[in-house]
Amino acid sequence: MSTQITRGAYALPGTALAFKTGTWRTQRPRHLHSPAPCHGACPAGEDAQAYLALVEEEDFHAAWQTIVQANPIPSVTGRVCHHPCEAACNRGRYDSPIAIHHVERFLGDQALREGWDYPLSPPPAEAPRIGVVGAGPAGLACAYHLIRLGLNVDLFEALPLAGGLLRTAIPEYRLPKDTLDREIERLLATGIRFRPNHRLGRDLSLDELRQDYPALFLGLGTQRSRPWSIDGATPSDLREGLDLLQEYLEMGRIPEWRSVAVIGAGNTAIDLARVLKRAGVEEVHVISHKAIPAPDVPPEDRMPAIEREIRQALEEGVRIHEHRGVQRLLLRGERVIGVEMVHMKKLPDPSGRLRRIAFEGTETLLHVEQVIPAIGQIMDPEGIEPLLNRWGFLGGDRWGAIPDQAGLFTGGDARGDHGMVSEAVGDGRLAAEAIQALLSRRSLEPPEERTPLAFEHLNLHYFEPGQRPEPALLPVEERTGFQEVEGVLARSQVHAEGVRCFSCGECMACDNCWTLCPDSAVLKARERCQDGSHYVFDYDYCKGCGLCAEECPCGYIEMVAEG
Amino acid sequence: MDHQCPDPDRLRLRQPRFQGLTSGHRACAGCGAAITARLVLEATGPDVLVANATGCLEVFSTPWPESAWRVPWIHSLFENAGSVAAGMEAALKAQGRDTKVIAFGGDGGTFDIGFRALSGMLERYHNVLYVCYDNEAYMNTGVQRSSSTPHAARTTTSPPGKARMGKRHLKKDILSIVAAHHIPYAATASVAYPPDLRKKVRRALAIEGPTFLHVHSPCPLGWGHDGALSIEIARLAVETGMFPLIELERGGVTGVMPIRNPRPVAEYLRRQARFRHLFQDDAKAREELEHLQAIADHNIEFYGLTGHGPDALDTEGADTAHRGGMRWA
Amino acid sequence: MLEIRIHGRGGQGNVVAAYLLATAAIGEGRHAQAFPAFGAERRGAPVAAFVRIAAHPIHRRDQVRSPDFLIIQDQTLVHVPGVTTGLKPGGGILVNSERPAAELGLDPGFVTLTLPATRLAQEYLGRPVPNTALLAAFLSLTGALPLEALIEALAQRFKGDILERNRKLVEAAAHEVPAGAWKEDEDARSA
Amino acid sequence: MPAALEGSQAIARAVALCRPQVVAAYPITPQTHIVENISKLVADGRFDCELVSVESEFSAASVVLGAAAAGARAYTASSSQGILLMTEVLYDISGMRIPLVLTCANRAVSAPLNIWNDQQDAMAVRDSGWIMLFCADNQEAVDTTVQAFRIAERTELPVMVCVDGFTLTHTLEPIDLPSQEDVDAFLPPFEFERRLDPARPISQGTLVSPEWFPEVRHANYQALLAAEAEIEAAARDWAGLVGRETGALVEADGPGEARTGVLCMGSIHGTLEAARAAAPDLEPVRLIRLRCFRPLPLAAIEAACAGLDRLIVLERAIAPGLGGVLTTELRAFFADRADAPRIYGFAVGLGGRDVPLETLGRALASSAADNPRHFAVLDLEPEKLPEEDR
Repeated sequence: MSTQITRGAYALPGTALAFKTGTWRTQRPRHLHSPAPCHGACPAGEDAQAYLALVEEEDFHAAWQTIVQANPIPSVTGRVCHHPCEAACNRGRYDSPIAIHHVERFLGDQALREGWDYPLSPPPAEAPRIGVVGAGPAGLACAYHLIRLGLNVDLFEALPLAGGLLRTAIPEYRLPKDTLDREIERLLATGIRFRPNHRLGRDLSLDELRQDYPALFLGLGTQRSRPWSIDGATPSDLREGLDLLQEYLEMGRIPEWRSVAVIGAGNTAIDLARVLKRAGVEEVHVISHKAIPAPDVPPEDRMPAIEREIRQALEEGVRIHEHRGVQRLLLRGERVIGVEMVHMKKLPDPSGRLRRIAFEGTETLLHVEQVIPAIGQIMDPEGIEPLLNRWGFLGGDRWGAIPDQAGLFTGGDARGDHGMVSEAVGDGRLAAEAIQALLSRRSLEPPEERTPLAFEHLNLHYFEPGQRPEPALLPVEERTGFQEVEGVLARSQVHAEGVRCFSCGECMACDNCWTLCPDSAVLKARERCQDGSHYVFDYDYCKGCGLCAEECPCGYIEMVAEG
Repeated sequence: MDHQCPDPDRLRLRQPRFQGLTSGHRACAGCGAAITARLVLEATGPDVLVANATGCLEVFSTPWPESAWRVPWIHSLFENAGSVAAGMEAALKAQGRDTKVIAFGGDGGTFDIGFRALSGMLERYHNVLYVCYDNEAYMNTGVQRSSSTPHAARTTTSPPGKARMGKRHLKKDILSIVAAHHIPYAATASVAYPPDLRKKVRRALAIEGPTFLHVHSPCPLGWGHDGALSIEIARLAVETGMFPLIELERGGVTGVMPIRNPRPVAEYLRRQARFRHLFQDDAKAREELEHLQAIADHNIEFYGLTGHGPDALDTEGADTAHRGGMRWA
Repeated sequence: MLEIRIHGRGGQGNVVAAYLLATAAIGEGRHAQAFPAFGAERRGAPVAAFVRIAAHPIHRRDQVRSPDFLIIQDQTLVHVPGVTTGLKPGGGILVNSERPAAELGLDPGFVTLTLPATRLAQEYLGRPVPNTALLAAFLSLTGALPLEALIEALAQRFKGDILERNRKLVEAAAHEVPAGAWKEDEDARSA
Repeated sequence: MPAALEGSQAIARAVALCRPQVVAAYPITPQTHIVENISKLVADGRFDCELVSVESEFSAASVVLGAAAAGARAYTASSSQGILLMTEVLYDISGMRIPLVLTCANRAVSAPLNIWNDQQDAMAVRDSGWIMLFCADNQEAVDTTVQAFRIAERTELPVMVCVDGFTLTHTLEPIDLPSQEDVDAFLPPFEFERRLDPARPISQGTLVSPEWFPEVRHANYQALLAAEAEIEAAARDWAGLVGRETGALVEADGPGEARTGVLCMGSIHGTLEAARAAAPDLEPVRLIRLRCFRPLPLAAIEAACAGLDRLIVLERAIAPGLGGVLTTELRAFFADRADAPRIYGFAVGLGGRDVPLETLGRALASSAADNPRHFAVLDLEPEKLPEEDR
């Protein structure tokens, strides 16, 4: 029966639903998840945004579980990582970046304190067994992820204890042994068969290992310092930086020098300089080709050492000579009494290649009792000669697969292009995935590179300004021994960081789209939907005005033209 | 734990907030008035009677046989919403029903032709919340100037030309006039600050007696901006001081929403076609631009809108997004 | 049908006088009608009101043009043009005045009587409102209605002491005039 | 024993007996006494209602519209300029089919300013979709007020009760006020099915497009025609209850041999009756009183005019450029009737001019000519007019 008019033409409630305004639409809103910059920037593959969301909800356990999906040793990385995540954080362009690094440490320590276990179960006994050589960060991470993926692991280590340079090269004031031990202990307890005191080339041969295991991960690290001399001249009592550091960390002894010049700009140089200070050396100089990191210094010109560490070194009285090179050793007989430094800078030559230029007339003398190079390390070739590339490293593709060596993978320092702990952790994870794929005859597709959410796509009106917290530091005058320098954030500070997080490219269920739609064409769902949001577009009525996209704080909604 | 995206048909009427204005109305894309109506009703809930003056809201929401309203609603005429609401309230009183009466009027139906009815309703102290959705011109008839149209704005009856720079007169200060009735509560609000708007509606409802809410509601068509920018424009009006968010009780200011860092009015004006003529290279244009800036500065000073510190005074989170939004009851 | 026209000044209770008279008649089971000569006058202006009393229902609603009696609440009105217009020959005029009727200089073709109504009202009510006294005297003169009827009408407006004072005023005023002096005229007319 | 009451007072008492829950009004002469009396009844606690003293007639009508829409029995009263100021709302009330009652104390419309009685105000809103009843005297005004509420609530149409300003509103005469019991028995509590109610949240006063508007208008047109039956029923039932006849649609009386009819509305009818009685030498005249002006009860009018050669229409209003409203409407109706009377139209008593007994004779005399003037002001005094205006 056709519609009939009502008395006085009254209408019944909500009958407008019969009129589908969706037909007015020329563009439609769509949920679009973009990677958060912090996630993209983390070499270990941690999704900081994901665990910050849980931190805001004060579910620290779940937050930690999110971290260990990628990185099994957050308490370690939460101390020693150079945290590129924070450099990438969009919040940095608003007020100050989220203190992701400190949050990670807080969660890592929380886990140790609470005795939380990894969310995984040991692999079945009959599962294939993989060989991992080297229990440094790369090897440990690889072993851990192999277990997560249901594979058995034999983990070989030359030294009596696992940890690699975490144990041998990082001073305790940065990474307390106890923390390291407990995280490694928890990691090894996942079902890994740990075989200490097995050195490749001495106790193991590559060929045997290749026989015994369907796949191998070689997380061998670097052992030897780069050869160093100034026009062929080297001090008779030359001490290599890394050796000295390792020796000192082991024995706690060091020759009695009054003044030392450390040559280098990396973490080893800085660690060594600070150690020397602690050991009572009055004058500690660091001679660096590059500049002390500062906002106005371009990244390529910054000292590779962790900025935080450099700052602390300066606090502790280490003198850093920027943009300097050593031109000459001052010798009394064969004994070093100083160096001649010169101002240097890397500049492009006519062909555009960067060359280091020494500026004549800027020479200065620096009188020191000892000169210690700390300019990086290379691998001990013993037992792996056939695998080394022309730079003396193993190389490796994105997954760490060593070129032309079926079933051989590597990661960390041994690659020759990754020098950071978090990079090593990431290498271990990728290799583990590659190994599992190899065994299950699955080809690995590198994930498509998705550009992280740009700052411009955020709607900043919805975020209150607020500064990041900084943990308490040990007073300089107390930094004499190995007491940890950096403190940990308070629970409330950590929660505040969760609140400050922009949730770049991810729905944070703030209700803006739902609240502001003039057509009530955004509906709120009870649970998180498959597309990751908490809302459903009601395309029957959406007129495509674009308000929701405009007002989404997180840049999670995009407008696309109707087909 | 993720779930299949639910079917809108099932979800639509099962939303955690009451939706008194359903989808299917015929407002322009990005309509501010529609947002105002839905936000107000979210705060009132279903136990209200609504009187609606003639205007966009009424026309786009009830083309017979359809109605987008899910509350009892009546439209009578352009100029009598205040009186119709008063009659409804009198009836409820006589019947001993304690349902609240809401009146909706645009700026035309409130500032101008409906002013007498509004004043009478306020003076007789009817227990009515009168909501003016202010889109600053007669939009329903195609953008003619009203006494709410801002100074120098272009409308079809205040066009800029050789001899004129848009509207010659100032925007009527309706809130002061309303507050001068010595009513218990009169406030301004903006669609750009939904929590603040809802809070003010709830405050008004809690009061026995006449209350007034003046809501700045952008009109993409009449103001000449993209519908996607309605909220941004409304926010700029507040942040520049052009539309201060304030609360008055018994005629005295009892609350203001601070502006963290007042922005130049040009930022607000430049994004709207109705002010485009103010940006031509012309002395008169520059003068009017300064004039509007001065008006904004005056508002900021008069109501003490600037604060100190990152978030100087309490915006009550009106402009902060919260993870998780509104929890399910 | 008895037709009376009452003249007074705005504010003197002219309409009230007309209403009282009609109310008294209706109270007696008669038919009656009272209405003012509608105007926009203000206090002090000369005004008039009309009363019709009859044994049968009254339908006509035109103004009273040829009254049987005039009641004039203020002697200063007697020479205002039109006041006596239309009064039937030999019709009675009751004037509120301290002076004897002869001194008022009215047409000898009419029967004129005066009553110091204001003084009486002042005396009994403490207010100079002459209408009640005049009505009492009028009823006493014409016997158109018993005085009780007037008191009943007054009782619809006043209570207690004020009513009591009015009752006394009515009796006093009635004694000021020769009871039934105008009666036969009325009989003659209604015959 | 009837009470002696001024018309306005009697109407106010009748309104109170009907127990409206909301009364809204704005004072205007000559309606003022009605509002004043209602206010006094409320002040004395003898009448329990929400009395809304509005700031204009426009709001008075709007308030009762809102009140009735919300389910309350509602009442208002006005006159003249007030009615015209209300006009927009009057159309709205009937268009929305909202039942309520309005007393119109009929008065002339400015300019020139004139506060006295005629019926120009009612004529000005004759197409507003209201039921319009005209009362002959105050007793009928009282009885019609009670009937009006029942008619309104049964038809869901507004009813305007017209009483001549001053002539009735300011005249004291004997009135039989009905008992509260009788009124309650006659007028059950108002139950408005379409009332605004959160339990059934309908939308009133929607926007109706050309696709539907003619049907809505037709429905109102039919509803108003159909109201005749309710008007008659109300008069019949009321008479049965209180034993007092009021008019229904049309009243006619006169000697059977009368070939001339005089038709009028309102209180002038009484004067014409008296005039006829007072002048036995006049030709026999049938007096026809139109009590119900809207809906215009054509069948009843035809019946009342049966056998007449001539029909004289006396109106208390004038339609410039046309003549008389009623005259024109009746001429139009009778135009195609074979035995139709010749129709003479006169305006009389405009702006409160006294209508004396002689009016009847003058009307008869003025309408004797074979080709009648279409329309004339009967009591015109031409010598008062400048030459060019005669």
